Amino acid sequence: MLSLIVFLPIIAGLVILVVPASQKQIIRIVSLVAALAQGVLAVLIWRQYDPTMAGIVAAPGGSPVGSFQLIERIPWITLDLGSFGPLTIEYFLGVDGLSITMVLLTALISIIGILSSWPIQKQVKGYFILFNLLSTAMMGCFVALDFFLFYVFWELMLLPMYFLIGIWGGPNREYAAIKFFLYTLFGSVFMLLVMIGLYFSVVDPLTGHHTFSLVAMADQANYVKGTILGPGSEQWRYIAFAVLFVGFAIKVPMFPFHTWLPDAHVEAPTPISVILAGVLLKLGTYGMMRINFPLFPEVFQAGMYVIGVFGAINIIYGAFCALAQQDLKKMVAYSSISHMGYVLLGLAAGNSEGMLGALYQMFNHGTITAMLFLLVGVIYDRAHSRQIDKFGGLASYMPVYAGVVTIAWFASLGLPGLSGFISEAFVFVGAFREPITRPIAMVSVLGIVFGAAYLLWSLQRMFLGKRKPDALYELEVDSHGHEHIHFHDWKGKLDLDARELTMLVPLAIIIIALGIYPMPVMGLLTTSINKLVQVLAPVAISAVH
Amino acid sequence: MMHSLIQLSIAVLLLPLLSFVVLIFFNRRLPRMGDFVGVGLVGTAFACALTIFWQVVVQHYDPAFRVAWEFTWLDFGNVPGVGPLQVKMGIVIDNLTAIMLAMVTLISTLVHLYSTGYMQGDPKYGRFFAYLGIFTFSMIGIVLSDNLFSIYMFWELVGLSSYLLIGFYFYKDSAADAQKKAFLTNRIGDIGMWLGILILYSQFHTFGYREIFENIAAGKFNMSNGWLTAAGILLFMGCVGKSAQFPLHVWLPDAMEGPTPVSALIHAATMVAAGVYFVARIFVLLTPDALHVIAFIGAFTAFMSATIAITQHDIKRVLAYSTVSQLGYMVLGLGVGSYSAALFHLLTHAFFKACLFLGSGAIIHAMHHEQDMRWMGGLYKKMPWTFVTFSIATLALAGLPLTSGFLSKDAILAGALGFAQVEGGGIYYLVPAFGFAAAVMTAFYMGRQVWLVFFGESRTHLKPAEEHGHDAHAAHGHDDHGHEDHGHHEVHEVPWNMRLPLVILATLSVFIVFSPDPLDGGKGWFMHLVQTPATVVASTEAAHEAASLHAPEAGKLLAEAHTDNQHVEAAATHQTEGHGPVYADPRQAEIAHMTHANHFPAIQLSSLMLVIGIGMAFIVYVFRIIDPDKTAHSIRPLYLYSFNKWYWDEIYDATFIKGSMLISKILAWFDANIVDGIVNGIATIFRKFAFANGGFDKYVVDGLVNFTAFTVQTTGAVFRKIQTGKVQTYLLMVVVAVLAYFAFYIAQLIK
Amino acid sequence: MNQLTIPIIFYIFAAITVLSAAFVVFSKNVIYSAFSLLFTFFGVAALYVFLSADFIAVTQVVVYVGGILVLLLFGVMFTNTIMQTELKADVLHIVPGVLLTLVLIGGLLLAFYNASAAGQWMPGMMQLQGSVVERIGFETMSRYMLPFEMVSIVLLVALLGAAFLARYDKAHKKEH
Amino acid sequence: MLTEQLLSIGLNHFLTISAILFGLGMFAVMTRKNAIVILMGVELILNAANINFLTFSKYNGGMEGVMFALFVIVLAAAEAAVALAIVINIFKTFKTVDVSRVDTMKE
Repeated sequence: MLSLIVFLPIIAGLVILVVPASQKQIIRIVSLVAALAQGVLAVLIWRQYDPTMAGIVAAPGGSPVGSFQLIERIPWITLDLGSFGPLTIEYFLGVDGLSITMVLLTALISIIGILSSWPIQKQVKGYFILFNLLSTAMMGCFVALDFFLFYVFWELMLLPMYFLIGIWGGPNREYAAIKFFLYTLFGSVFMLLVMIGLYFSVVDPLTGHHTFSLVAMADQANYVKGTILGPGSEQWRYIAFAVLFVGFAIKVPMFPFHTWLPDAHVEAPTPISVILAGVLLKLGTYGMMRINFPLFPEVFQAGMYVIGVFGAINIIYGAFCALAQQDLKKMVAYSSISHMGYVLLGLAAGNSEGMLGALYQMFNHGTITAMLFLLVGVIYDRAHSRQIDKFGGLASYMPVYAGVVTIAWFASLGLPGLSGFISEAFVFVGAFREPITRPIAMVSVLGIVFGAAYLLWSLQRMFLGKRKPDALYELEVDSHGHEHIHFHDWKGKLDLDARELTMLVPLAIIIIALGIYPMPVMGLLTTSINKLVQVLAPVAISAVH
Repeated sequence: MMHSLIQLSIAVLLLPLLSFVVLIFFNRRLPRMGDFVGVGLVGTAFACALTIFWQVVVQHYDPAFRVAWEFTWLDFGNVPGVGPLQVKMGIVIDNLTAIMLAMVTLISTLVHLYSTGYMQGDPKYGRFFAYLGIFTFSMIGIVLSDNLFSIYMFWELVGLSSYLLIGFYFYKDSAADAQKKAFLTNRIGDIGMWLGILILYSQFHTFGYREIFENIAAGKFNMSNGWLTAAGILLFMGCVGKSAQFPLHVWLPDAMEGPTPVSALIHAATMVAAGVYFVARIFVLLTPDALHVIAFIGAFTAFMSATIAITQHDIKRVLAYSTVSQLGYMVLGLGVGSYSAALFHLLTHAFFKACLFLGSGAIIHAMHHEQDMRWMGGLYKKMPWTFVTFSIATLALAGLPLTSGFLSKDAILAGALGFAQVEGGGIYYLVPAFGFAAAVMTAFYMGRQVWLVFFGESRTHLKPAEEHGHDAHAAHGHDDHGHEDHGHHEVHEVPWNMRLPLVILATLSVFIVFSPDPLDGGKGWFMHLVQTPATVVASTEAAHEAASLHAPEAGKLLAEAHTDNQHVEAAATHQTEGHGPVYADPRQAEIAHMTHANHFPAIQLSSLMLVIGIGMAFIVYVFRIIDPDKTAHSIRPLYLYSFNKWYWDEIYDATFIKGSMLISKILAWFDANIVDGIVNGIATIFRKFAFANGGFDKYVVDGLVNFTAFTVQTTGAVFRKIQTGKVQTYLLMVVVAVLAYFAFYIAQLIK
Repeated sequence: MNQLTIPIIFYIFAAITVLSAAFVVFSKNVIYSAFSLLFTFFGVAALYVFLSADFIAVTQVVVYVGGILVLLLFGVMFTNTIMQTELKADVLHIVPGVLLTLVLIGGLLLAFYNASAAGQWMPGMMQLQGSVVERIGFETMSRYMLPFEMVSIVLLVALLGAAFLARYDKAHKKEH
Repeated sequence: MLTEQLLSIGLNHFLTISAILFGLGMFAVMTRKNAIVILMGVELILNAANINFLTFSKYNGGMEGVMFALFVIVLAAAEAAVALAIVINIFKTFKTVDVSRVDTMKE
């Protein structure tokens, strides 16, 4: 089942491979069908998933696959390394509370992405093949439970992303693509080192051999004493944690490593921005929750404060940078830096509320930011510009668009009743609960105000007031005295058309529904999160009360 | 099985939401843009609320009445370190809730009705009712919710609806600015409130009022008492934002950019009162220090905004500042501990201020969106209904006896006096002093307003044309009030659907509605039903100090906590006289007692203030003994200071707004040049290295290759001389070779 | 007399051959060289007779004198612009050329004489006597069948090729 | 003895003549610029070779030399024909038969 959902897009890609490049419509429809099927599978998985099973780590003495679900585990690569014993790399898939939401999100965003790539005219065939490759890689990352497999998918993601930005991107695309590629590669190289180190430090209790299985790695009992990352070599464990953390933080992106994001977003075509912000950024924090923290819990305990500080920096700094942007898309990009900061903060809290808020924030940020980028794309299609000051008064002329934008913007600034609020709220609840991160939380609450500031300001400059004198559209008054506008060389419907609505309305519904009653998603997480917290902080738990 | 009241209250909650949903999607398809939907649904909600009110207030007339219902909203499962953790949402109905519910829905219904006339013909007519619907929904949510989390959610939703309604004429830049300003200012207050909530949650892992209070009462608050005070003050910040208290008061006057019914509903009666309501909800956990802060902020706000109101020209701005000032009164009342008086004032103020705003709306409507009082005048004949209701409400606001305003304001001032005495005078007398000063000025500027608007000659023609055209157009915007003639036009009374709300609200501003005794609200049903709850913090205070100190000192501290014995005895006698409940906490008991004791001094003082204020208004504007303009000239700096609202906007703009913009610019520059610069720098370094490497490769490694190529080439060039391409040369070679063979052969022979 | 006349005749023909060949080589005028070449061929043919290869001698006369020489003359005629080409050494000047030639000849003779002096080249017991025409016929049809056919094919091909090359000018003229 | 040697015509006489002819032909081929003269030199060389063939064949009593001489003559004829044709083409192309000027293949 998981294999199916992972490799469905690849199959679609192969089908597209045989479709002649001239048959653009067929290519699009094939991809769309694949994405929809993926969505159906995701829903089936969601239905099958039993939220009472924790996952995260194998119960001591229990089954080697722990309480993971929909397990698929077969030996993939097996070589005999002589003195090192057999090298076994498994094809090991499974879901738990951490993955399931991300799987749902990925399926959803893939559908949205395919829909929003409909207008792409340049090398449609190659585009959709790469796109399908990308969505396979993302899905694979989220369900892989073998570190090596995870790494393979992780690297597999870079290539299509690189080309999708570098070929279908904006004027400065090569620079952005290279930057993205090198940055992420930089991170993943270190990941590789740590991965190998872990391999030689962990022994699967059943087979007695070294293993890449994350489930085994997550259990500190499986670390061999005296090995490089085993107990007894703390300094190496600290280094490994830091290195791994940097690797994931680049994807998040965390403050010093974030500069690839605005460039990539500004250059990337709309669907790619949607994918990038909707799913790829989550991989960073997902990796932290799945790999980085559970494998080095004691280092995490020591590093909470630092992570929290970086989270706060992301929040405030991203908000301020967004406040200064002229390019709408850049502003949204910085806003997602700021919002990923909430995730980091929640993770830093290390308690259930914080982690839950963080994971839920990952999901919500996926949907909300997807919506934001789609909306940016809408206006960019019409005006061929994203300069905030080049608009004004749009609300009078594009009421539906303005309405949807209002929903998305307010969701992004964390208005109660929209899903973003709940996650941010619980991030703060968690972060404030821990005495360590309490001051950080008190500082980063400012992010709420500045987030509202830049969003409302851009909303006002673009949609409210009157048409700016140098606006990018013509104003004309018809015989009834009603004002209309039209953009230069835009033939389509002025307000949102059917395709755009089919993309935006479901997202809006999800955002509102999850804002009012979050349990459908949150209920999937709680057990796993509580388990994760136990794994992370056996000490801290006894400390509280 | 839910209590029938709960079911009713849920209906009250959801009906306005339904109206919002219907109208936001279908307003264009419905006849009359569906205003009847809004009015009908909210009216139904009001009917339900009235039923609740009847059952709660009239049927069981019981101060301790309380019905609660809750459901699990979030289930966190078995949280490590906490155990099973759920976030519950719920509804609590007690007397205060019932009264607020009735008040909110009543005013909302009236405003709906009024808007059918006022907003007539606006292109976004239907959407206006939709916004009113969502506002009513979230306001009722605030009233009903039984925990901090849901009240925070509705709190922000109220902010949203206020944002939408202020910006209803969003094509006006002023409106767009105002809505943004309102939302952001409220956000600042909200983060304070949120932090307060976080402090409480981090201790008790619950958001419910009940649980929190019980936990505090049980001394489970594990942090220092300072944190508790901080929590109180932070929660109060939410009220500072919503109720436009200093220093976050700046948004409310600008919010008058919204349509006048909105000003009446949101920015006078209900939303701004929500802050006070919220503080009342959390009143019991406010430590004395927190209460002092609250009292002083309230008093200062009341005074400051009153001074500002004196000099404003815009009819709505005057009312706005008077609203701020009255809210200051309520906050002051809460701060000094006269809880029920403050809430009483909240209720009465809601009615007469709504009436005033709707009246001003009627005037503006009649004057074709003329808002400047300088160009009004002489309207009392033309608009008798408006005039009468407006004046009644004015008197109520000024606090004339026989009006509702008198009862509540007097109670607050009495409380202030009592508070000052209990706290031991000195600086604390500032609080009542500010209160009374504000009372004077309230009377004065309301008198001024009434006179300018209704009496004298019509001054419409005095208006400078260009200014006139300007803001008239601004106010007009898109709505199709066809004729643009701003000369003399016929001012006529407003239609019935705008008159009726005025009449109802004016009626509700009379003392008899609230209390049989025109001089003592304490005898009224409100004061009986809504009584100051016993505080829960003093006990924890004692517990903390007892825990932290040795027993005898702790005992001493407790003794000091009761300031001196005679007050304690007085408090005891106070109980016996049968006013209000028994207070465990000595301080609270004393304040209650002193309040009661100061009842009559307060009446005398405030009546005196009233006379002074209205008298001055008469002297200045009616008999013209003092020419206001000359006076303004003679005290120009003061006048300007007041006229420019103490320059708060300018100060904030210069500091916070400019500051944060500057920071954002700096950080953006930092991001683009330093951070990204470092990244690109590293990239450049690598590229440079790559170039160097490439150079080595080119000149050394490749050099060797090229060298061989060169040698081959040169030798080749040499040999090419031989390679003449002539057969003969080759033949020559052959011959030479043959001769060489001969030489070899001969050498062989010689051997 | 008999054993005296034969050497004399031999020497005469030898002289004719060598001298005419020398004239061929050294003459300034191509026509003269061509004609003196005629004498050279005759002389060689005579020498063939001395070598009791009468059939070869006849063939020599027929082919060389009748064919090749005529061809050469035709060539001279066609390229008559070079009638006045002065004799000028190209690769080598005349003197080194002569010296080289003499060294070459000397080397060859040295080798021959040494070989015969060393007795490696003793005349065989039975030498060719009389006419060999008959034996040539046998050999041609028996042992040298294949070379004979091949040579004839080569000749044919060569003639065709020559003919082709000769009619090249048509295309050449078309170009202009 | 010398007279006797001179009078008894033997192997060496013929070889000497062929050597001289060969040298002269070689000289022509090497030194002359005229293509036709070069051809003549080639003919001389061939004749020299023929003389050697026949000489050895006579004094060995074998027929091989004779047959080869025959073939050589035939091939010489072919060669002459082709060569002349080439020379004529060269002349048509370069307006000269000076082989030193026919050097377009050089460089």
